Amino acid sequence: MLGKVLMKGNEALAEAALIAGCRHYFAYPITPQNEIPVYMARRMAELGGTFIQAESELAAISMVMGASAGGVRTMTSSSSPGMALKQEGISYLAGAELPCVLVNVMRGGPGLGGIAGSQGDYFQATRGGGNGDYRTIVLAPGNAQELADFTVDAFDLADEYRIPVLILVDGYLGQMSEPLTLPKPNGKKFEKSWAVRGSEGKSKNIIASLRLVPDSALEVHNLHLQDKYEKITEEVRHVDEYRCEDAEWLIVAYGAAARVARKAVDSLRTGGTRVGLFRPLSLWPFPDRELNEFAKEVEKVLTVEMSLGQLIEDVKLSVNGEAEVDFYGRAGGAVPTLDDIIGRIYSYEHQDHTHVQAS
Amino acid sequence: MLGKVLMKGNEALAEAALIAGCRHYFAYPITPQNEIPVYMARRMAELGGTFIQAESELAAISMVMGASAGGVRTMTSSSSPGMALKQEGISYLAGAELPCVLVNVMRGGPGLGGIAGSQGDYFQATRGGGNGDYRTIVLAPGNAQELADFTVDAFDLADEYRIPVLILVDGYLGQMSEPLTLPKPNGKKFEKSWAVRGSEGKSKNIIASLRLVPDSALEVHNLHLQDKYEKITEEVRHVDEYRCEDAEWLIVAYGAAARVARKAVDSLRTGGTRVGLFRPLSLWPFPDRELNEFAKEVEKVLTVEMSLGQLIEDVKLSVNGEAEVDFYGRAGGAVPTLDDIIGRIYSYEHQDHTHVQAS
Amino acid sequence: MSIKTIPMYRRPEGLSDVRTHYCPGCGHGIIHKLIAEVLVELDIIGKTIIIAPVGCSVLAYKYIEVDGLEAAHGRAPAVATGLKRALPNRIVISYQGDGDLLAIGVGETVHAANRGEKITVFFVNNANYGMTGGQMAPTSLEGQKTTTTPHGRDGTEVGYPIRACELIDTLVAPAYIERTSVHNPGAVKKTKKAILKALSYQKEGIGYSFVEILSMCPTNWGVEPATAAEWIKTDMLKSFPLKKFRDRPMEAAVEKEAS
Amino acid sequence: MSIKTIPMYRRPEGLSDVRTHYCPGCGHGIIHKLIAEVLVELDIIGKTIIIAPVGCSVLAYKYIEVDGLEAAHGRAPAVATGLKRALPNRIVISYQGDGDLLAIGVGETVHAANRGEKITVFFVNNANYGMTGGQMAPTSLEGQKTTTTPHGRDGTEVGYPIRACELIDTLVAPAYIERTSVHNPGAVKKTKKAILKALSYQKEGIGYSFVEILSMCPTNWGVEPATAAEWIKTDMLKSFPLKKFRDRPMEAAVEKEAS
Amino acid sequence: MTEEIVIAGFGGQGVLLAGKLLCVAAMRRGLQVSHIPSYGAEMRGGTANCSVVISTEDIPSPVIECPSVVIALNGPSLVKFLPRIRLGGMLIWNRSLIAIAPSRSDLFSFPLDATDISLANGTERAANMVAIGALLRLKPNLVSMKSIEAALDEVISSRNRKYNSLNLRILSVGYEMAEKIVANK
Amino acid sequence: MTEEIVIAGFGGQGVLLAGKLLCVAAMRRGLQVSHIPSYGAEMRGGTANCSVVISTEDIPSPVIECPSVVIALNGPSLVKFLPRIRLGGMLIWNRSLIAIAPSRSDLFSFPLDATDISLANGTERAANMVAIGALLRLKPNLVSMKSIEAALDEVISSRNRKYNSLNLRILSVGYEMAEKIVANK
Amino acid sequence: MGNNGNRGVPIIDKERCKGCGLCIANCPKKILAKSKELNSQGLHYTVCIDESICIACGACALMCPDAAIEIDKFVEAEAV
Amino acid sequence: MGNNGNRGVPIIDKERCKGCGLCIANCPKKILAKSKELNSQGLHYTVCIDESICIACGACALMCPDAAIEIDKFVEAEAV
Ligand SMILES: Cc1ncc(C[n+]2csc(CCOP(=O)(O)OP(=O)(O)O)c2C)c(N)n1
Ligand SMILES: Cc1ncc(C[n+]2csc(CCOP(=O)(O)OP(=O)(O)O)c2C)c(N)n1
Ligand code: SF4
Ligand code: SF4
Ligand code: SF4
Ligand code: SF4
Repeated sequence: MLGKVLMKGNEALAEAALIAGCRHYFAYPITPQNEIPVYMARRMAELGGTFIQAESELAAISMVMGASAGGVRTMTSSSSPGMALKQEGISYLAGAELPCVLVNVMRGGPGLGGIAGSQGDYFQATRGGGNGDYRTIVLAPGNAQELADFTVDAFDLADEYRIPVLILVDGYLGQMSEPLTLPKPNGKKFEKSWAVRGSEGKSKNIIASLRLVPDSALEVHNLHLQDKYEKITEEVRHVDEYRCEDAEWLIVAYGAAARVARKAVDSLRTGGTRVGLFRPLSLWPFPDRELNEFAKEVEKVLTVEMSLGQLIEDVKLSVNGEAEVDFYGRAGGAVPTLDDIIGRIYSYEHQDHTHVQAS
Repeated sequence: MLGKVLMKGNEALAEAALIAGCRHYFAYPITPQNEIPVYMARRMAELGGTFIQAESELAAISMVMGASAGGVRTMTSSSSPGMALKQEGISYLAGAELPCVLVNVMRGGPGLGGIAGSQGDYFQATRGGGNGDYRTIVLAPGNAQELADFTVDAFDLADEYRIPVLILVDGYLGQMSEPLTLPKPNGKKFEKSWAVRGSEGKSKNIIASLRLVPDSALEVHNLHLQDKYEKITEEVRHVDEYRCEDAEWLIVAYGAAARVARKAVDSLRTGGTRVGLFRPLSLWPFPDRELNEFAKEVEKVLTVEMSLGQLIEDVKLSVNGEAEVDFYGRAGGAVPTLDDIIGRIYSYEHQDHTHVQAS
Repeated sequence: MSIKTIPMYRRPEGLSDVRTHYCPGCGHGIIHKLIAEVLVELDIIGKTIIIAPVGCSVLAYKYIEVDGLEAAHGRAPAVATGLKRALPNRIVISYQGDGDLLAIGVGETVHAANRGEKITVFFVNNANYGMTGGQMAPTSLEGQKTTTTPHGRDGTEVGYPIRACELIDTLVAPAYIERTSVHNPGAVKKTKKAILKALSYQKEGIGYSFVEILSMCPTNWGVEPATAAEWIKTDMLKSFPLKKFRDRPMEAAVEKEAS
Repeated sequence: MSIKTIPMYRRPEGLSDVRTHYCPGCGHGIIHKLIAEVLVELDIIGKTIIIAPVGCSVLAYKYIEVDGLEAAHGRAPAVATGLKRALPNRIVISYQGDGDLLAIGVGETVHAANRGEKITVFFVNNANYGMTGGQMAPTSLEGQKTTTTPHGRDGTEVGYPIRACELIDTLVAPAYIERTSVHNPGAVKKTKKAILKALSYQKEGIGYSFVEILSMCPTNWGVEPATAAEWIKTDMLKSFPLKKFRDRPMEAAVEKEAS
Repeated sequence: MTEEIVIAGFGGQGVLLAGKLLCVAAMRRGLQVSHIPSYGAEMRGGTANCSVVISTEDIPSPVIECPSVVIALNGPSLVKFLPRIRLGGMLIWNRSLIAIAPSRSDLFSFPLDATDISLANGTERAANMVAIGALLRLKPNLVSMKSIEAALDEVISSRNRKYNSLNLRILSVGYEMAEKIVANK
Repeated sequence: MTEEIVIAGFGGQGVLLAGKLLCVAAMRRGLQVSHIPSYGAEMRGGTANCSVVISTEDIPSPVIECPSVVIALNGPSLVKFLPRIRLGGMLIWNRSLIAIAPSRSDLFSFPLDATDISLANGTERAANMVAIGALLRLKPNLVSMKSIEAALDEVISSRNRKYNSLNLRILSVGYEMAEKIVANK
Repeated sequence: MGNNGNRGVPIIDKERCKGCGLCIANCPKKILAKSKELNSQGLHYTVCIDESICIACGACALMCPDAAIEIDKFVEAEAV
Repeated sequence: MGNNGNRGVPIIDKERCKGCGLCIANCPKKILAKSKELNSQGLHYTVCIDESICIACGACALMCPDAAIEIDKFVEAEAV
């Protein structure tokens, strides 16, 4: 705690992007992520970097496309409705294999909804709200420290795989201040011979998602993307397993919801209940095999979300019938309560005991 | 065949919308759905209806929002990248509970991709690419007749549940001409006292997705939506089960892919292989219980898509481990071939027999 | 000679009996009040629908006694288009801020104007994004400090103030375009006249009308309301001169194009 | 006195050695050729990146020997902004059609111009949507028959032709705005001059330049190429008069704003 | 019975119309039909073609990998589709615009002076009718001249219906041309 | 130990700053802390408030349902948060701006003339400091005056650091006020 | 000038008033001021400190964003 | 006028030519025409029917969208 700084999640993320070498940031204001552009406006001026307040989210994501094609590290951030507007652009970036970092500080929906933190864009983030078969890596930090650390990772992953990386946060994480240690620049370098910087002295580069000729070109391109996605699925599987080893019940949650779940695990463990928290840190790829292993050992899996049944699909797909999957979710800006989670797990035990007695 | 007309899928859909009483259609051109606006431009002029070629897809979906709020039947259509742009608007429509019909004539992606027919927007359609916890009904016709019939149904469903209904078609279905019988107007009427037509003689109406006060308002609204979605999940479950009764192997496919799969079933049945086709006609709600019932009886389920692993998630969620789920998909505008499907199923049988012999 | 009191001014019936969420001294309140007055005076309040933007005035429909409809950020003119085409006999108002109308929504603004949709757009220009905390707007003045231009807007880097009326005035269809302000009582009176003209044109089915209104945002300008009003006079008017840009019925527009 | 032949005109080196997919007589080909010539003449071809729009010229980068980048429909000026800010020493061209630039992308058009991005926009105005089969464009003339205006464009219903140069000319930042055409050899020559000026301004770092070029789309106009060229002269020029709207270095712009 | 027919040519040669005619005529005979234009390039200047499937059974896909019949009205079409015709399939080609005879010997190849015949009848746009006429003779079980006649009335817009008798005349010339070729084989 | 503190008032009363001060001071003591402003209305004119959690354990959620301490610097804040304070919790309220005493008897209630004290020290903006000073006395195990002093230097921007000594002075007045109240109880 | 001889009185709804001061700044007679007291919102509302010289110009009412001011005008009874 | 006395010849790449006819329509000397033959694309390309009166004005080359026309100019050898 002593060498730490107290920073708002949004600002920790912004500063980490600068540490990762991002000097081209484009965004349109929207609550609850406004601290990011405001922070960047100040810091980019100091660092000689570029911040443009774009005329819209569509323009912002397109500016990212241009800057990324030029070979620099670039980022945009927004919140739910603004993120919906970026979907076409993200699909283009994925199709053209352009690296970039995207941030969605989620708020309650649908539509204009509200501005309290939420996890209602899980589907959009993990399945892609744009068109076509594409994926973006999705990272899910759970506190200010991870917000900063994962942001640096995000830039590296983006460059390594030439893919957009989405950092999915809810408004609570973006808005809250916590102690953290800012990451150090890691000095990683990535060759970008594919960038469009003018053809002088080399053959010309073209960056596009369009594949017209021959007829099979687009399928070939898609299969290439799919290969890449499979590679990522093998190589990027992040999960935080908390007291899962001997668990009888398992909770799956990410982000702000996982913080409450973790506390619930501690409380329940104190009371002797063998419960663990499986916290995916990458939502795509989802650590499905890892979850499946645990699912084989437990009686029931409880999915805790700040949405009404989105994460649960990945949980069910992972569990694949090996255990019962239960659901507890809050929507529209509400946070799951400790009592509700504890009560739910407790009810399993109770049912279970009844069951044991009856048999 | 004798009383039938030969119509392009896109035009059959457009004419059916007129039959259903739609007189307000807004769209922006994009291949392969251009026949719809072109047809509407001509027919709306004849009928005294409104067609506006919007300045963008964003404007088109917003015009739909305005017209729907005014209480009239309204529709927009687009194709994949254009549909990506409509996601924010769709989320607003869903949040404000406004009925309307949306058409996505899918082409290959991601990004600009290509213009041959594809099913790459399954995730976007069924999970919603917009923000927040919302759903739209998704219908999946498989021929020109269904294109027309489902369009009429779509308007009724939209009005009944105050929800956007998406007709999800691929470019091949949109572009091909087939014989069909145009549906008759069904005369159904829906009360729309919620519409905003001026407050004269009544208390004022407000249509919005925003819920700010009190803090819990948005969660309450979301729970209300969720109730509605559950009701729809009970009431709207459309599926075409083709030769499934005694099937040993099951194919799941929709749209153009299902046409090939159906042919494969016939061929394989002729050869004595007990295979059936489970064709969901509503993709949301997905007929999961129905599929689960069959899954218990079969050895393996083969998902056939014109995408690279999207429908399969709903299949797996439905099957829930009761059977193995296999995948055959084509992307970027390619259509599954009869031989591939037959070969795949045949390979199961072969493996199986080997297995039987070995045991 | 006995003295009697008669009511000279009354809170307009058209206003709802609620407290607005606006900051003290916010121009939105003045403008709402004028619209409410005019709707009653023209006897169209019962057939009016207001489309609220995403911006501080997102709840406008809660404050004026008319039916209300939401639009996504920037899309109000398109929503208005759909609604007016569905209900040609109703009065449709698109009420928008500068971020909404000139940044994310400039496309919808230009095209609804260009189609000459028979709607009325009230454009509240407060030179920044109020709702999200005072970021730069397309209309922020050169040198103006906002949360995203901490050293003042630099025209050469992030652009110069965009003038909505001038932009729309390049189009053929609009029937009425005027810029007014609410920084003092005289300006408020003129604004009311402009609102009256715009809405009576719509009532008569004449065509598209656009009224830009310079308006105080004391909170994000970081000054007292009276100082904010003064700043409009001393600074904003230079970039946004008050002017009637166009006032002609639709037929005139058609003629002009034909000639 | 012996006679020798010398090459007076050669296919420009800057053009790729491929057949374009354009229809016979399509103006895009002429414009590509001129750009290729100018890029070589200014010796900037090796440091130029062209951003192709979504429209018939979606493959423009295949025909000109420069690095190429795609933009989503309408977003080319924003993509150009990102690229130019990343690589301030490169030449960035945004090449766009009228649907792309004035319909779906008018927001990006206005704002890149307003920021005075140091890019060059070539705007090919062919009065319809070529790529998607001849639908109405914002620039379609009144009365013009297109697939979505089968009875001719009715200004009072679907709007009047939008004039891009006039629109952009309301903004402070742009350094150079001109409208030219390619309907006959003289017009082509003037277009080349405009392209040259625009790109040399960018080379010198002066500022935003915008060249609108009236161009034939014989296929969707449903006429022979020569007739199409004639139609530009007899009809299009009325709505879109050829004109240099602005030609001034950035400093002048700044001064004007300051005064 | 299933025929998978590709009709290809320049934009102005009426290949889509020819396909529709076949479909409507076959549909009236109670057959299953599908028709799909190539929209494979949201772009310009290429060849136009359409795929027509006529069958006694349900049609799985309107897309044709290996056609049983190809009608090639110009050179580029021939180049594109010749390799795809299935073994023993049929090729009808427009000798007026195609200089060099097709190279495959594993199929039935019928040259027609389609454009010349059309021009001889006072129009340059009826090469498609010549070809359809020939097809009627070469695939006698597909559709009858009578049903094509009815289909013409159904498919052609009223504005252009005045040309139907001319179209029919040209169609029969094509029919007779094919008759002659068959007789000579 | 876990304290869940809500600080609420008008926009200009520095409630966010007060929260940050507490957090930084507690953080330097090695405690877990979280701070979150109310951003619950993307809108204007309401009260401002922030939630501060200080704990010896990991903090699950920064959102506070039932605060253990509420500092209410104006009337609307009191109205909003009074009902939420947990049984036996603490309320520190600004008597300068709140006319009527709070109605709950199941908690520890401490009135402060915070605005008056601030004004008496030549500023209208330091009511927050009075309240923090009082809190320090009333929750002696939370953070020390010393750590708050250090936190002030860390949190206040260099431009405004010149007021730190004034802030500290006002803080101690608050501390002493609380001292007196405690003594009198 | 146009209000020559006019007399009236502003009626200020102290609960609606947000204390923005726009009325005060725009009163030509300078007879409006902030209250010492707070209203239930905790705000210093506007009060009229000398109704006797109000000329019923309506400036305060025009400027009030919260429509918190109404105006009564005095007229000679027979003139009505 | 500026081409007074100028002489030259257009060199037309028949494979690049799409037969659009813009060169033909814009040749001031009317010496361009469509070929009888087709090129490999099946198109009637442009040919020069009387090179002797070409004034090397470049109009055809300027108009050609496919850059299919190059121009050679004749000059007196000593002038070079
Ligand atoms: C798609 C989308 N982008 C951004 C926002 C966030 N947002 C809300 S209001 C607003 C701008 C408000 O400014 P303005 O239109 O000028 O209105 P004002 O609040 O100043 O009256 C923004 C950017 C949003 N809600 N939706
Ligand atoms: C988001 C999106 N909307 C629509 C389209 C379909 N589309 C492709 S090009 C085009 C317009 C082409 O017209 P224009 O910009 O005028 O260029 P031209 O083809 O005439 O050169 C449209 C609408 C698309 N690809 N993406
Ligand atoms: S922030 Fe500005 S525009 Fe918004 S309510 Fe406050 S003063 Fe009005
Ligand atoms: S459609 Fe028009 S713009 Fe497109 S290539 Fe053909 S002629 Fe050119
Ligand atoms: S203008 Fe209205 S709100 Fe403002 S101080 Fe006067 S009465 Fe109060
Ligand atoms: S202009 Fe070019 S393409 Fe057109 S006919 Fe002449 S040479 Fe051929």
